[in-house]
Amino acid sequence: MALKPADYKTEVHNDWCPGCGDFGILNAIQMALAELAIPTHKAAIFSGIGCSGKTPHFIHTYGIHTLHGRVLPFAQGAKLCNPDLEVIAVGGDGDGLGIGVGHFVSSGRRNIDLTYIIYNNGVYGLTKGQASPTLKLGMKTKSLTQPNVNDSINPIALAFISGFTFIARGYAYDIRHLKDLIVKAVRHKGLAYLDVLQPCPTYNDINTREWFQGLDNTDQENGKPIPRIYKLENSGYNGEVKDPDQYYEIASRVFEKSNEWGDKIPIGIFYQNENVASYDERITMKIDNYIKYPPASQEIILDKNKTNSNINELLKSFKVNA
Amino acid sequence: MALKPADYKTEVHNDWCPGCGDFGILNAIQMALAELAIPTHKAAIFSGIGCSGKTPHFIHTYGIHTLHGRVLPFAQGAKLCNPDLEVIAVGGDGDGLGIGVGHFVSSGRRNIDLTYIIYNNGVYGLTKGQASPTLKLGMKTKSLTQPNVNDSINPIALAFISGFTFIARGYAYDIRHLKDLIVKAVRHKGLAYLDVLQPCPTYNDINTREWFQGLDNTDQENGKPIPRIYKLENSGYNGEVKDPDQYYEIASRVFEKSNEWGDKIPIGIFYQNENVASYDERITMKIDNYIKYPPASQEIILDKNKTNSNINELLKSFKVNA
Amino acid sequence: MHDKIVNEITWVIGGAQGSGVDSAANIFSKTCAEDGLYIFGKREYYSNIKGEHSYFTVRVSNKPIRSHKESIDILVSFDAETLFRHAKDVSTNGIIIFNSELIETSINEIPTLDPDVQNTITEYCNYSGGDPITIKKLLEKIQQNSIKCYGIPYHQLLKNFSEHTNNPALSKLARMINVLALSISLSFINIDRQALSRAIKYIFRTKPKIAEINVAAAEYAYNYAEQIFQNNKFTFSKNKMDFSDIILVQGSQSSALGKIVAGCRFQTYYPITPASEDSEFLETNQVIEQIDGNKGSVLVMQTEDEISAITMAIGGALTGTRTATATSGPGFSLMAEALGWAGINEVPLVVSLYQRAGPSTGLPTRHEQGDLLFAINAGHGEFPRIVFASGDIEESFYDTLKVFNFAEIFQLPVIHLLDKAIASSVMTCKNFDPNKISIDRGYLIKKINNKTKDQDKLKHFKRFELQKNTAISPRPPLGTENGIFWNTGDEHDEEGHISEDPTVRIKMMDKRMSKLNLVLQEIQDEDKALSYNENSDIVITSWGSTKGAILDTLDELNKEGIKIKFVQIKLLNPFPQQLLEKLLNSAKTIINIEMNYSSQLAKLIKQNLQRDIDYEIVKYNGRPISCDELYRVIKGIVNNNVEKRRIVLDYGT
Amino acid sequence: MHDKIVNEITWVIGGAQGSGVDSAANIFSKTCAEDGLYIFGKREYYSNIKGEHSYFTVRVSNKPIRSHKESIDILVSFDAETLFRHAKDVSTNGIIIFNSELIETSINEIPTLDPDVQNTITEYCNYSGGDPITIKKLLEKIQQNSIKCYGIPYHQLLKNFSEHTNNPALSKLARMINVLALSISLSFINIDRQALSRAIKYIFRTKPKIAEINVAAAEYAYNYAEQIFQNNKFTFSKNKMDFSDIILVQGSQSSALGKIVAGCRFQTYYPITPASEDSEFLETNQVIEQIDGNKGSVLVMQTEDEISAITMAIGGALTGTRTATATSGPGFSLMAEALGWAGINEVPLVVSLYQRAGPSTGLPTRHEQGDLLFAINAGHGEFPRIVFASGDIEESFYDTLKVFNFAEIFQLPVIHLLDKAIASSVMTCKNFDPNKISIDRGYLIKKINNKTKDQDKLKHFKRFELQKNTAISPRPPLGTENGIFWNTGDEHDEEGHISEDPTVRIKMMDKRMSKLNLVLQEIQDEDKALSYNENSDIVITSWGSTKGAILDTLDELNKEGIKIKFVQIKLLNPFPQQLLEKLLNSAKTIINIEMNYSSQLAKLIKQNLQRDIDYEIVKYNGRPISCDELYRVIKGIVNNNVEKRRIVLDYGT
Ligand SMILES: Cc1ncc(C[n+]2csc(CCOP(=O)(O)OP(=O)(O)O)c2C)c(N)n1
Ligand SMILES: Cc1ncc(C[n+]2csc(CCOP(=O)(O)OP(=O)(O)O)c2C)c(N)n1
Ligand code: SF4
Ligand code: SF4
Ligand SMILES: [Mg+2]
Ligand SMILES: [Mg+2]
Repeated sequence: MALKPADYKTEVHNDWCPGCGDFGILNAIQMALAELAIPTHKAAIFSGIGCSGKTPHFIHTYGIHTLHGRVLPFAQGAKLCNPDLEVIAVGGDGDGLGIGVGHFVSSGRRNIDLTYIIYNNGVYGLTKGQASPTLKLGMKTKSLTQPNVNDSINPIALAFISGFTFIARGYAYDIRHLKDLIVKAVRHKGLAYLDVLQPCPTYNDINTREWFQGLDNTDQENGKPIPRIYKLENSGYNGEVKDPDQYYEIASRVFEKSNEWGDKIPIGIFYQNENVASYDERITMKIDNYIKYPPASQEIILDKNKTNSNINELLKSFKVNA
Repeated sequence: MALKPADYKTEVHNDWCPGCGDFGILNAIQMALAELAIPTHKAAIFSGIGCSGKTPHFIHTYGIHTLHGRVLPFAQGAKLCNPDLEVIAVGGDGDGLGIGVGHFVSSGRRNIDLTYIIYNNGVYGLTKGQASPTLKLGMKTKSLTQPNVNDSINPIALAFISGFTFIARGYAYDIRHLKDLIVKAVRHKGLAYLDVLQPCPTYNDINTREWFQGLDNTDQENGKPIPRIYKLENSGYNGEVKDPDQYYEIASRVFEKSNEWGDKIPIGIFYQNENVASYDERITMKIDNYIKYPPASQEIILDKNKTNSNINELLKSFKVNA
Repeated sequence: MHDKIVNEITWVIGGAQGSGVDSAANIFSKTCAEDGLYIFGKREYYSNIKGEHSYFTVRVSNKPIRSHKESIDILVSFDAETLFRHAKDVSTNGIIIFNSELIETSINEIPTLDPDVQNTITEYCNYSGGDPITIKKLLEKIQQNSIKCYGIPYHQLLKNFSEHTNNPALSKLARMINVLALSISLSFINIDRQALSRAIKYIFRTKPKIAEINVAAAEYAYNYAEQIFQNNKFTFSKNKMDFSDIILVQGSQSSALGKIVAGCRFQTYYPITPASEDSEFLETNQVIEQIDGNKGSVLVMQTEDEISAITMAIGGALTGTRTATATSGPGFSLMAEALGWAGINEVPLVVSLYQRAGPSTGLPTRHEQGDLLFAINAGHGEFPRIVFASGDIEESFYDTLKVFNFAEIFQLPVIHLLDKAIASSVMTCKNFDPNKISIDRGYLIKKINNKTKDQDKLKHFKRFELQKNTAISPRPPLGTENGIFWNTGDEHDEEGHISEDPTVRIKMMDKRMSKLNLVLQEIQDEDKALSYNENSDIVITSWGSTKGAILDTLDELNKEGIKIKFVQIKLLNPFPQQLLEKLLNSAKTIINIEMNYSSQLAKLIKQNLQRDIDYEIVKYNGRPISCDELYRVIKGIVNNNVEKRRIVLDYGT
Repeated sequence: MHDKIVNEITWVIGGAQGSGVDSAANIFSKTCAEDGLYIFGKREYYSNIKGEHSYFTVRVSNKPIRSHKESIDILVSFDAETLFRHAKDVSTNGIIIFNSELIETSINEIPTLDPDVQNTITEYCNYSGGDPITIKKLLEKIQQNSIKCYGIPYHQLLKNFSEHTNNPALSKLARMINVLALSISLSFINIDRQALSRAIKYIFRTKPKIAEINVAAAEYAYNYAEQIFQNNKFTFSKNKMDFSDIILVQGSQSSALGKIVAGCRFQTYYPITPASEDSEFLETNQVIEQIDGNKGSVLVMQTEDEISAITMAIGGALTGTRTATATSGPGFSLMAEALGWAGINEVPLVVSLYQRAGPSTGLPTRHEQGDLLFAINAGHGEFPRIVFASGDIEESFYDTLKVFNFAEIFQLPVIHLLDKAIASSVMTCKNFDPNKISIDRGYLIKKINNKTKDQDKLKHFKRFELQKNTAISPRPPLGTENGIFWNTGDEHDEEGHISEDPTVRIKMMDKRMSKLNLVLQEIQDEDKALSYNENSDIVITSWGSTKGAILDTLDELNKEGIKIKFVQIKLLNPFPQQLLEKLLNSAKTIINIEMNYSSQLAKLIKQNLQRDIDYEIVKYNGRPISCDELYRVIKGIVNNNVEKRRIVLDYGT
């Protein structure tokens, strides 16, 4: 029986604000899960803390709503112990790029096979609209009493420098496109980062849906709004490193594209590179049967609750009279 | 009376291993302080935890040996309260790019006017040689039982993406050159990052002094070693953004150069940009007399230990009968 | 038609988060206070931005009050959920104002009501019909208790108003319904109408246009209600007292105000409920008038996390600046390591810990006093710290001045315990006196005599000098000439250099830890514990924001001739054992009251006094203790009707 | 020439960090153990990589021993610092082996000796000559106490050896001097020479060439010493006992071994002294032989920090894997927040907390038991946890099996307290029996019956089911069919969804916190506390690694006919109040002993038993308690010679 997006819904009341971009992301995740036909019990959605952090409660798979900023290590721990699980980590931009940015960078160095989605809304939603790390310097959203004094982080470039091997950006209100990106990110072997432009109608009155759609930015000739968002795939851009030699060339492209903002904001896949060994391959060099017999599958008990571990050799080495 | 490097020395016994690169860095800092003629009491050296973390105890200025990974926020707190202090933060690569990497990235967003020096030795020295975040994937130093499973971080590129406005690399055994870099970093208005290649003869038997000097890498013709290290300034490289328009052009240069490793390792200034507002300028937009009357200088007491703060207006706004 | 003469009323307004509940309550409070009535207000809300149920309880009285009551005299609502949740708490002769347009709304149409809660309400109504119960059914049941229900067709009223003012756009301004409802509720209270207009203008003082429309709408609704309902009014037996020296303050601002006065010039924070408001108040008021004519400032830094917040604040403190950080449980957990660094380096630092219900994320917007033992023991290893708890809004202002003094006098970190109940309440207080507590900076030295010939001594300033008579060493700010020192998280010698010598270790541990005795010697008894109602062999012990409910309960009991002593402990670490022995000396029965599961203060008393506690009253459902539930239990104990030694309070919505 | 018949000797070797002190001590220990003698060894070192002074004390005895002694029988040195630091502790009739080439070295030539320490030594020598004292002067003084000093020209000896073996390169191998010294010291003990060669081969088993040279050098030096000194030897009254079932284990490996047996398959860590060795042992032995023939493995992750370490371990635990993280104080401080998440989500997790001297960075390589109250209270808010302390190496193996069971049976985090003293000691133990403790995974369910027709039940699996009889709910691993649940740090309902309902809150708090009672009911008394020497009205209470010194002291006192009871508390949270009441029932005098400043266990006893402690013996100079210093104090107490109720031990170098 084919799974439908509805099969991934829960009955939990969703209390996001009306019009919040989070709804689009939620739908896209559910659609992607259905398209990927992942049995509900085989997936685990991990999240941080924030409005975004509530996501797992709305998805009918295993759902782990962790701590502020810690979603990546929680998620990695589960994936490492049970590589058979499909692990998706989600969270806010404050969560992932503020308090959690250390884990963001460090996770890049591992390339564990999971997908991380950041709901990029420029604000700390759940704590009432303080500036998040992606808000540009000098911006003053309606929730701020003063313009933002910090420079913004460039999450695409940061993911790239950190070592993520799949990097893309989606838009919360372009659900189909976002769904496609999630499907690709999940299918990617290695650590995937997905930056999602997520309007927060309650606190961010700058990067609004209208703004992304360019309603303030009309074509002088025909008076039509010029959408700020455009799709990389439609612009001839290709960020896939098929051959390791292409790395530097593509790197500079990624960097350039990641800096586009303002009147032209790219969405789509910035970078993909499957030439980098994923972490399970690296573990396999140390523990050859890791994938076949990972921690979660290991039989630690023999019968009668006796241990299945044989430490005789080790004990022998401690023997006084060996 | 002109200050000499010796004036910045303490009598504390230095217990670094013989031949450790840290000695070179220490000397360079002392020479730079002398050249900059900073009165001993006007400077404060902050450090993290590690072999490198002991540095302040050997320098006769205020010395604050903080916590593992936290040197940057400690240092920033002091600088923000007393902008008149010359603040230099130092620490290990594990300290700054492992446990502390979140502060590294976040500090970049502020551009506070201080200098941060990382002793990059590829290992966790003080805890006996575990892999640090700069050790390359697959490397096996003598202290490791297995090859390193994590990708290395590229500190130059990371500093750049994070927003540091002065980025350079020095070599612990080229003390004069390193001293010059420190002088420039300190003079730079904004947040300066200095990556120092620091051989750890005890645990890192790969990136040794000999290796940096290319003793294993002799010229086929004349049999002389080809040093791996070369100076950017001698190669015609210029990373200074004089005009904001140059930013992207220089950005790609920085990125390219930051990736050089192996047989060609650049030292010198990768990037400098004084067009970015330093944090004190940003504060001044909110608090116009910040520089003249910063937190540490403010007189909080009137006479007789009475408060100097006048909150009458505030209290008035709370009055029931205003 | 005759008025109901009262000494106090409890007024509650509820509605979806974001629908204006708070501003309505603020206007109401301000109006009553302006009319010379005491106020205690309290806000309850979900960890949610829009849509979940929030409500505001305002108790108004002609004598000072410090806590809320459960039973409601006037319930103001404009949505259905508020009725379902609160109608059952309206007392006999109380009134309910509701949206008559919602009369047919049934309980299962409200997604924010948990099924469990729906069942409870249905049961309450004794309703056994098959369909889900409706507002109509609920009110029918309610009215059996002599409660009057006044239905208002809010949208119609708004429409009428917009026609009345010739401004059709207004009819869509649903956001204004809160003012209509509030204004109508005021028409049931005998109070100066002008105060209402002034209050509205005050609340919207930054937006004069909005203020004007709201004033007009309020007038309109008030007149409407007076005409339609011809109701009898709640009339206070006494009001219009002289409130010229009374202020109406919110608990999230009082400690911040204290920080300004105390000379705190650097505060770091990472956003977290309910602590952020402290920092936001400071940031909004960052430029400070100085009495000497200069302009001071408090630099407020939003950091990347709480580890950065505390370490930056410590870095700042080293420059001689008074610094603080404000946080709540999760953030404080992250600060544990750095707290020890401040401890070993004898850095004066204030941490304002606004407790909320834990563990972990817990109930982020709900109240608890669950962090006491953690605050006392946070951080590995042993170092001295002060843990000091304020009992209410007014105390929190003066205590803030004190904790900065303590931090500098004893050169150690001070954890100032506050909580969500204080932060989310609003109260009439005597105007704060900024000069009541003077500033004491302890052994801070900004100039070091360099006239000494002893070059060696000059070169070797001893920041951690081991002295015979005192554990407190001279403390120069970074940047002071002749004062160069070192700090390290490692054990260190007098200059601050690392030392692993076992003898140095003992001396330094003794030096630092002996400060705990010093604190007990130097801090005045009034700052250790406050004692109310002497001469009773029943003694209540408690700490923090339970104070209000306890004092109000004691007032009630006093009226009945029952006298109970109350010891409010403020200094929780080091524990004022001797003083407490004295205060509990004559106690035959000790009743300990706390807003947590495990009676944390009781543990401290047992440990330090080696005596048992007779009754442990606890509450951990996230809702502050009301004075009526406390009254019931204490009365029960007095009457020997309480069997269990552990009593769990559970009132609250 | 006659031999000195002894029951035990204390042998100490010292030298600069990195000069081979440890391997010499390991060879020595192994040699003696091979000869059928019991060993207790203990390592002391600076937070430094090379150059600072480190030393290793090995006590060898013909009966089981568990602690070290201060007074040295044989002091082995090859540098001057070791002499300056330790010579004064050599007992009458003891011997000193030293480098005769350093005889003129004066104390001020040693930069690693603090000026304070230099003064102390100078004073000790009663030396008032103007120049700094030299080794020569020191030894002159020492020899007054009938101590024999044997000077060895190490470099000359090395040179001779290199000529002897025709291998001139060897003469520059200063690193081999440790083996020469060690071997010479063994020539003063009547012991099987062959054991020495075997021990060297064992220690260098991965480097056969080096082993061979060292064996030859050892032989050479041994012969040299026997010829030159013709010394009388320490001869054990009894040795060559049957040690076929005895192992010689280091404390940093025993718990790691236990983890393998317990089925821990995922361990995370961030490097920190003294905890890293636990993880390094696991990593080195990551591939695990299984009895069923498969190859298991333990995946060891070095994370970016301790926050990541604990959260990754929790993530792993959710998959049904037994997981752990190992750390020390500073790292544990950073784990406080996540511990609460594990608590509210009822996740079984083991944290091995290797305590070291705090606060902050403290004395990173020195010993302390300073984290007890922090472990019990770490993390904001209230949640159940077990805090369990092992007393020695052998216990730590079996306790590790137990803590994993506890974690899973009760579904909560367990903090397993270990410390630097255990980690840095080495001991002869009875061979570990991996089958002594069986594995109990509690209510872990790997398969969920889907035969129920009740689709709703299937869709709504209750991970946090509220049951009448038990607080323990079914726990499926992530990935289990029909077991979908949610976790959140927020308060939650039975499925794990966020709930702010006050009633749900109370139920869930009650569910979780009631586990503390369950723990007290279910855990056997032997695992709560061990009691030694019944029937005495003097009772010692303690916890953790002080056990060894206490038991050895009691043995000494027993010999003198003095019987003192000892209660070693292992379960520290929840506190086994009832059992302790029983065990302390008859106590007239309670002596509490701890390696910390503030007698943390004593506080727990006072709090839970509401009874006072008569004597509090503490030590906080970073050096473990020796059995001789403890003996002196206890004897004093028994003889009523001790006035103060707080006794601070301060022995140690
Ligand atoms: C340690 C800690 N500090 C602070 C908080 C308070 N907090 C809750 S949500 C949040 C920020 C949410 O912002 P973001 O991550 O951008 O998520 P959004 O709400 O925008 O989806 C913060 C700071 C917390 N839960 N834990
Ligand atoms: C919170 C915490 N975790 C772990 C440690 C232990 N520790 C001390 S130094 C160090 C690493 C040092 O490596 P690095 O920063 O590279 O400095 P280096 O010694 O190489 O100069 C660690 C992990 C600590 N002090 N604090
Ligand atoms: S506050 Fe913003 S991000 Fe949060 S739910 Fe509302 S609209 Fe969405
Ligand atoms: S361990 Fe390495 S980094 Fe540390 S002092 Fe020795 S050589 Fe230097
Ligand atoms: Mg956000
Ligand atoms: Mg390093």
